[in-house]
Amino acid sequence: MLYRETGQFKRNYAADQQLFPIFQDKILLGVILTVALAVIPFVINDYWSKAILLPFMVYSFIALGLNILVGYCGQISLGTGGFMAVGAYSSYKLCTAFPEMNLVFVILLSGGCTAAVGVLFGLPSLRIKGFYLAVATLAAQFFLIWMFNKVPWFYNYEMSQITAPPREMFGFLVSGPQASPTAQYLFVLGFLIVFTWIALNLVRGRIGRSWMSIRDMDIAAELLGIKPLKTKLSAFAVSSFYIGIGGALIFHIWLGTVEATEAFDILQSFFVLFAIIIGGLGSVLGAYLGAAFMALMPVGLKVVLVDGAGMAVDTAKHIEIMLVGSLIIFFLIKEPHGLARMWQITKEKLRLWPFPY
Amino acid sequence: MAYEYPDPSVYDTLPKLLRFNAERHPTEVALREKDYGVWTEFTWADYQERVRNLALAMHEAGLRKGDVFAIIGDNNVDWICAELAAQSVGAMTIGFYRDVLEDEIAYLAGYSQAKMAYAEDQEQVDKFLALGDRADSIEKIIYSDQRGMRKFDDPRIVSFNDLVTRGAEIHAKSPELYDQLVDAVTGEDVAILCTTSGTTSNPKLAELPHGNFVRHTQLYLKHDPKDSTDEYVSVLPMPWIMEQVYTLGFGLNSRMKVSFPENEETAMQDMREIGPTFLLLAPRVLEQIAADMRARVMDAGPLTQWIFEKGVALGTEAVEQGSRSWLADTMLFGALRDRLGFSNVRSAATGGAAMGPETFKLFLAMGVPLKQLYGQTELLGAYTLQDGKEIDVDTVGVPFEGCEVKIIDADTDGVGEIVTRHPNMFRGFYKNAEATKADMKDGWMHTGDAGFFDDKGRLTVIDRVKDIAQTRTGTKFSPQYIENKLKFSPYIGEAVILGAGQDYLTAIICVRFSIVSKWAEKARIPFTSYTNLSDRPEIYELIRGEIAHVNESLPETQKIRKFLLLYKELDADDGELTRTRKVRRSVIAERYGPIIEALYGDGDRAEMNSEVTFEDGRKGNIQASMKIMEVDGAAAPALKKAG
Amino acid sequence: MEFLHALLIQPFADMVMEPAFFIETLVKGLMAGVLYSLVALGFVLIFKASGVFNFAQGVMALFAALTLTGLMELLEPSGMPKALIVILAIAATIVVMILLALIIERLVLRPLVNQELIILFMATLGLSYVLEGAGDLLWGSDVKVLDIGLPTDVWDINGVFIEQLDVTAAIAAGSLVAVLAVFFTKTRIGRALRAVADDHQAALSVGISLQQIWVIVWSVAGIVALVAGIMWGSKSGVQFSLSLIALKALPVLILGGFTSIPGAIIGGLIIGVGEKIVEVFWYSVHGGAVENWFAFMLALVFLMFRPQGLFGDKIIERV
Amino acid sequence: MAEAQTLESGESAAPSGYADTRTIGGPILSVENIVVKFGGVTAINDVSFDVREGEIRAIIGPNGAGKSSMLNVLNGFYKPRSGKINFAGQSFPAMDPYFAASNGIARTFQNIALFRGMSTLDNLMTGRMLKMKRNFFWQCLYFGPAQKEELENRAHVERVIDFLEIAALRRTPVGRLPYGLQKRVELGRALAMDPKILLLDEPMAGMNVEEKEDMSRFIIDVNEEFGTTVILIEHDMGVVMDLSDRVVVLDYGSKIADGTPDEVRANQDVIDAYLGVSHD
Repeated sequence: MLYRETGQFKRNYAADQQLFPIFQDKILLGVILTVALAVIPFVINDYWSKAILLPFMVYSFIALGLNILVGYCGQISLGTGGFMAVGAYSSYKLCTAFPEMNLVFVILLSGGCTAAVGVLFGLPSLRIKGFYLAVATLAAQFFLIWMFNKVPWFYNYEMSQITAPPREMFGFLVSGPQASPTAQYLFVLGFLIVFTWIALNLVRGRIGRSWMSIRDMDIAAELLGIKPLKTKLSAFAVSSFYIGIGGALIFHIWLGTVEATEAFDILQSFFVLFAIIIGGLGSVLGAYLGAAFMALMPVGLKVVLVDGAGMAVDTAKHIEIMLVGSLIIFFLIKEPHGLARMWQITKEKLRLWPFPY
Repeated sequence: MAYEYPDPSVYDTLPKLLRFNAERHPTEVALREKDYGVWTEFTWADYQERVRNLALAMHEAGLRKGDVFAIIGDNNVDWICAELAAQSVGAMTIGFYRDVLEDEIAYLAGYSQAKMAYAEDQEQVDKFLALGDRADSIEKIIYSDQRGMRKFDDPRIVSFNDLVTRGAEIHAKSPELYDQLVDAVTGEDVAILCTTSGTTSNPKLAELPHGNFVRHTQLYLKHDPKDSTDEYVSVLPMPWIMEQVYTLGFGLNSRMKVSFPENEETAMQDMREIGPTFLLLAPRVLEQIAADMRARVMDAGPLTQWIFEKGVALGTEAVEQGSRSWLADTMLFGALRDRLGFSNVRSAATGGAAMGPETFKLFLAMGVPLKQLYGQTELLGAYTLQDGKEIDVDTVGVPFEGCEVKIIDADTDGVGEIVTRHPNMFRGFYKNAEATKADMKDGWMHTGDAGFFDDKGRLTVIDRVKDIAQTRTGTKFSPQYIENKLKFSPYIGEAVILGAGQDYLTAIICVRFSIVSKWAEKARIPFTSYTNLSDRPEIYELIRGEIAHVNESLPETQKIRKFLLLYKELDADDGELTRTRKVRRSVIAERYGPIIEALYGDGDRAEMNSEVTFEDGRKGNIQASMKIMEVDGAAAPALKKAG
Repeated sequence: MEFLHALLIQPFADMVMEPAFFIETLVKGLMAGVLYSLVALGFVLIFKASGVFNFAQGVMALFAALTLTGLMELLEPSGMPKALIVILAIAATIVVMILLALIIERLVLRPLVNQELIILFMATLGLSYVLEGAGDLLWGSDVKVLDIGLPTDVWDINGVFIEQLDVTAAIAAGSLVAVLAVFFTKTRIGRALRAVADDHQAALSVGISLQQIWVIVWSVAGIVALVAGIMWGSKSGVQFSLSLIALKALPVLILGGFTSIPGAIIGGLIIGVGEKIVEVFWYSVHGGAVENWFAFMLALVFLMFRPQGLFGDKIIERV
Repeated sequence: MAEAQTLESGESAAPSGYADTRTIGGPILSVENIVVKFGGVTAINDVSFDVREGEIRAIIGPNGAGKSSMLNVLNGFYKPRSGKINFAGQSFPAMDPYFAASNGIARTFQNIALFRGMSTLDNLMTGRMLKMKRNFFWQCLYFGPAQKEELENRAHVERVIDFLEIAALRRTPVGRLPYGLQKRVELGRALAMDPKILLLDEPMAGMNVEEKEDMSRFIIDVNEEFGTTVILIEHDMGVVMDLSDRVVVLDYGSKIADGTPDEVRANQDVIDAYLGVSHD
């Protein structure tokens, strides 16, 4: 309906392969970025930051990472929580061992640590697939959480609960209890924008195609010269890198204090997996939509059921769990590619309207 | 806006115009071609360089002034460069339609003694090679698509790119040569030998001199101005006079940008990407677009359908009052234009056949300012054009300034043969003085079309003179004219009007299955097949209404009295239609004799039970029974006597 | 040095020095293994008949146990004898599990027929959330004590303490396997179920529709889940962690092979014994709670060498 | 042998000006005494043959004769029990898939093995995987060398698209294409690899006459234009006899004949084993 594409033609492959080839999409993206960068920072408050925007953004980040592994490369993982913990604990260790190190580097390095751990646990993917692999990744989940809980070195021989020390960026506190919501929001947003762009670049290029070819038909991929192990491990590495950064952001920015068995338990793994199923497997946009859905639905339900209808918090929680489960089934039946595909179909319809095809 | 076109007395040949543009506007984009998925652009300098190099190489290979150069292939930059290059050295070019049969090439190439040929790819090169001795005049065959060429070892075959490279070397050695060659050609020299559609005999070649071509296209441009901001997408057959006028004439005179789509399948999409500002579409194509549009909207949701109906109604209403509906444009036509790629269209032409008023209005309402035009190859294409001031479905407008058109042998209604002359018309048929004499009498070109002028001086074209038929009572009528009117109904796919030598007119109708089947589904009418659908009384009633509607606009003596719905669609594969979907009356008369007899008999059913032999030698036994229905709108014979 | 001693020498020394304690640990491990096996059995049933990897099997056990305790609480005020209440409640729970199978077949499996198995797997993940939420919503989420009158005494056999509940569980598991074996080999439906695992067409030719087969299989799996739920619930109360513990059935399957009933039993026993012994005798090395991950790590290592499991069919890929 | 007529190219009847300009070289690939077993079943039993550079070589035989297994041996998916494969100047007991791919062996599959989640263009781009070397860092940025490489390979793939006349399908997800076009896209993916040797596993299975003609034309063009050696398994005898220079006939895993189409056609063993039963 709104799309007008007559007269938009491409003179070279660079123009043809750009991320947003349609002019109207560029405008939409521009509007979103303007709101995110120039409007929200001025109106944000503590509630919006901690309850809505930060969870949405960090889970988008993590979902992006998991979607690379599950959605693009077709390797199921239930170890997300464990990898988030690796990110959080390695950033804690780095941060306390090198207090002078800039927080950005700390977080990037902890992403690197997570990538290494991810590769290690990705090794079985050479021999096993599907739910066998899911079970193997559960080992990562349970082992890693146990390790962070049991090995005192990881929490500097203090309490098993770790707390983020205050750190500054450009003179503004971004971690610790004194940090302003605006600074924290912008810090996470910066990570999100840069790494979303990188993810988009990866999935549209050679590496992304090698992941997808392994996902769609690994035998054919192998005979095209794609090395299955290398490809799968690269997906594990990139995915874990993102998840690790996400874990570090949860620890430093969003929560400030975490305990491995609580903050990163297996339910986190399910949570993120559900986010990408609902959002859309194999879609960068899907990671955002799924994270938005999973992070914001409880907030919405609480407002409606508890604050509005006066229901007990417990009951509302149970309803939420059921709703999530039902939606997973619903999406798998009706639209296995999730919200992102629904958006794509809508967009396609808008582009064709008034014609249905 | 008064846009200055190059002075035709100085720049009197096409290559001179090209050189002029390349000197004045070297970096401006002249041409675009979609290759390998993206649009490659050619500036005027690129264009000129390519033509120059090619011309020099052709000249070296022996092409001289007065030689004939044959071209066959898809519309693309190589085609027009080859054409202009040949014209640069003074050769005359003949374009062949790409699906032309070997025999026709043999005839034309042999008859014209073509010296060189451009054949785009292996398939087309094959056609020339297969001629063997029948085209022994051809000394070089230039190809541009490398694919499949390896298996040829004929020494005459050379590659386009090799020639361009060779031409560049020649140019480096003798930089003045090209200019000398171009300057040696004048406006009096023949540029194009344009094939005229010979439906019965072999095609003829109309000689179109450079000067005439340049001047006539400038005359046309005066009535429909273009400039370098205009975009044109070349999808019509390149050998056709109008495509030559637009791509070369308009392109070189007004610097309108010309774009060539990737291939036939992607043509519509490619056209949309470019967004042309000017287009020419045959009425048949427009009707097809309108029908497709409606059919697709029928599959959309109820809200969309409602918006569509409302939008069309609002838009049409506004158009009838001489304006555009802002509301309809916002809610519907803006999107519709975009989907079809017509968003940027500033002027649009159609012609060659009659057109349905609904379709015509629909495109006007959509913001596509359609104007009908009329012309012939011999007269350098169009020479009449509507002024677009009012909705005018019937006429083709008034003649261009300096073009004289008159009706001869007119009957009482003023209908007679259209004859025309203008200073820039063709010079005669190449090597065929006899044919020239037959068509040109006292300097007037006899078009063979029947038509008349209305009181505003606008020309209306009815049919070919020889296709005008007569009933037993002496009424003249044009079957095609009435058939076209019938076919404006969305429910009628094909129609055959009968009545020559009979007392009154009847019709054989083929329903338009795509639309009627949807209509039947909505009306909950069960059917199993085309035949079954055509036999339903509800459908008969539907079509009867449509015919009665058409009858209202026809003179009393030309009204359709009876009709039947044929059990099958007329098919070009069965020889019932020409490839351009014109009815083959002789085939119909022969094959459906019993039906026609029944239509003029007393019964209310027509039976078919006969063995027929199709064109390809298949034999089939046809057994069918069809109802015959009277159209109430037509007066019964008894009433007529009484009246 | 000290570490190596704790890793390689001390545990074995302990085993030899305290044989009674060792045997007791062994038996405890075996009994835990039996319970893992019970959950794993449900997985195998469904996997064998439909290729679906039912992640919700553990939650089904939780759901069954919750339903059972809930029903018993409802019936308690009626003053009926305890045994009758238990029998009625169990019967009602069985009905609920069959109904559940019907609902799952209709709402989840049927719409997803012909989908990739990985999609079905993820659907069962969703299903586990629905069941968990529904169970909590219906019966509340507090920890419940499940007492259906199973013996809870401890036998002391020459200093080796053995809980009677564990023995009951073993007997229950054993009889369940026996019943299932009879069901699969002696009944028409059972044979059809086996056929369906190999070839859907073959099963259809027996005259049973795929839908029916699914309902039957999920019902049987539901009943198996109930037995597992009763055993676990009687031992450690009915609570959410039950569904997580049930996840251990997954490594059990990897060891035993997804299609083998004996495999499920033996895999369960190996894991039960293994994790208990490592937990107890290597405590000084790891500091406890290895039960959380031991099974999974074992499975992971195992997968590297024998992906099809001890008793599973060999997976052959064809181009 | 009625099928043979459907693909009669008629080229032999053409006038002068045509020539077979192909140059058939020496053996580029050969197998010696290959044995393949699955469990107790022998799929290929002691088969030897060679393939010359630039020729179209067909492997035919009844169902279950071991044709597909032979292709799987050639590109390294199956490891033979015994025998050896000579290729690229070396001799191997078994081919390594990566080695095969990186040394120019491409293939298509009997049951289309396209990447269903990707567009036609992306499927073809996967064929360029080995030609793309830019490291991970540049890939992340999609900038400079990585973009340049991507666009160069896109340009290459576009030539394949043009060659196979699938320009209209560029952005269509392959899952939505009709069967015949999927086969064509799969051929395109193999061609995008710039293969020296093209293994085609029943390229015309399930096609109608027109699609078969198109596919035959493409195979001939690939062979003639690029000098690509083609090894072909095909059921349609007419196609095989028309296209191929030499034919190997397998029956129950053993080679029963090897020679030109005419020789094979005249071979009594072949007639008994295959031609006799093919007319069902």
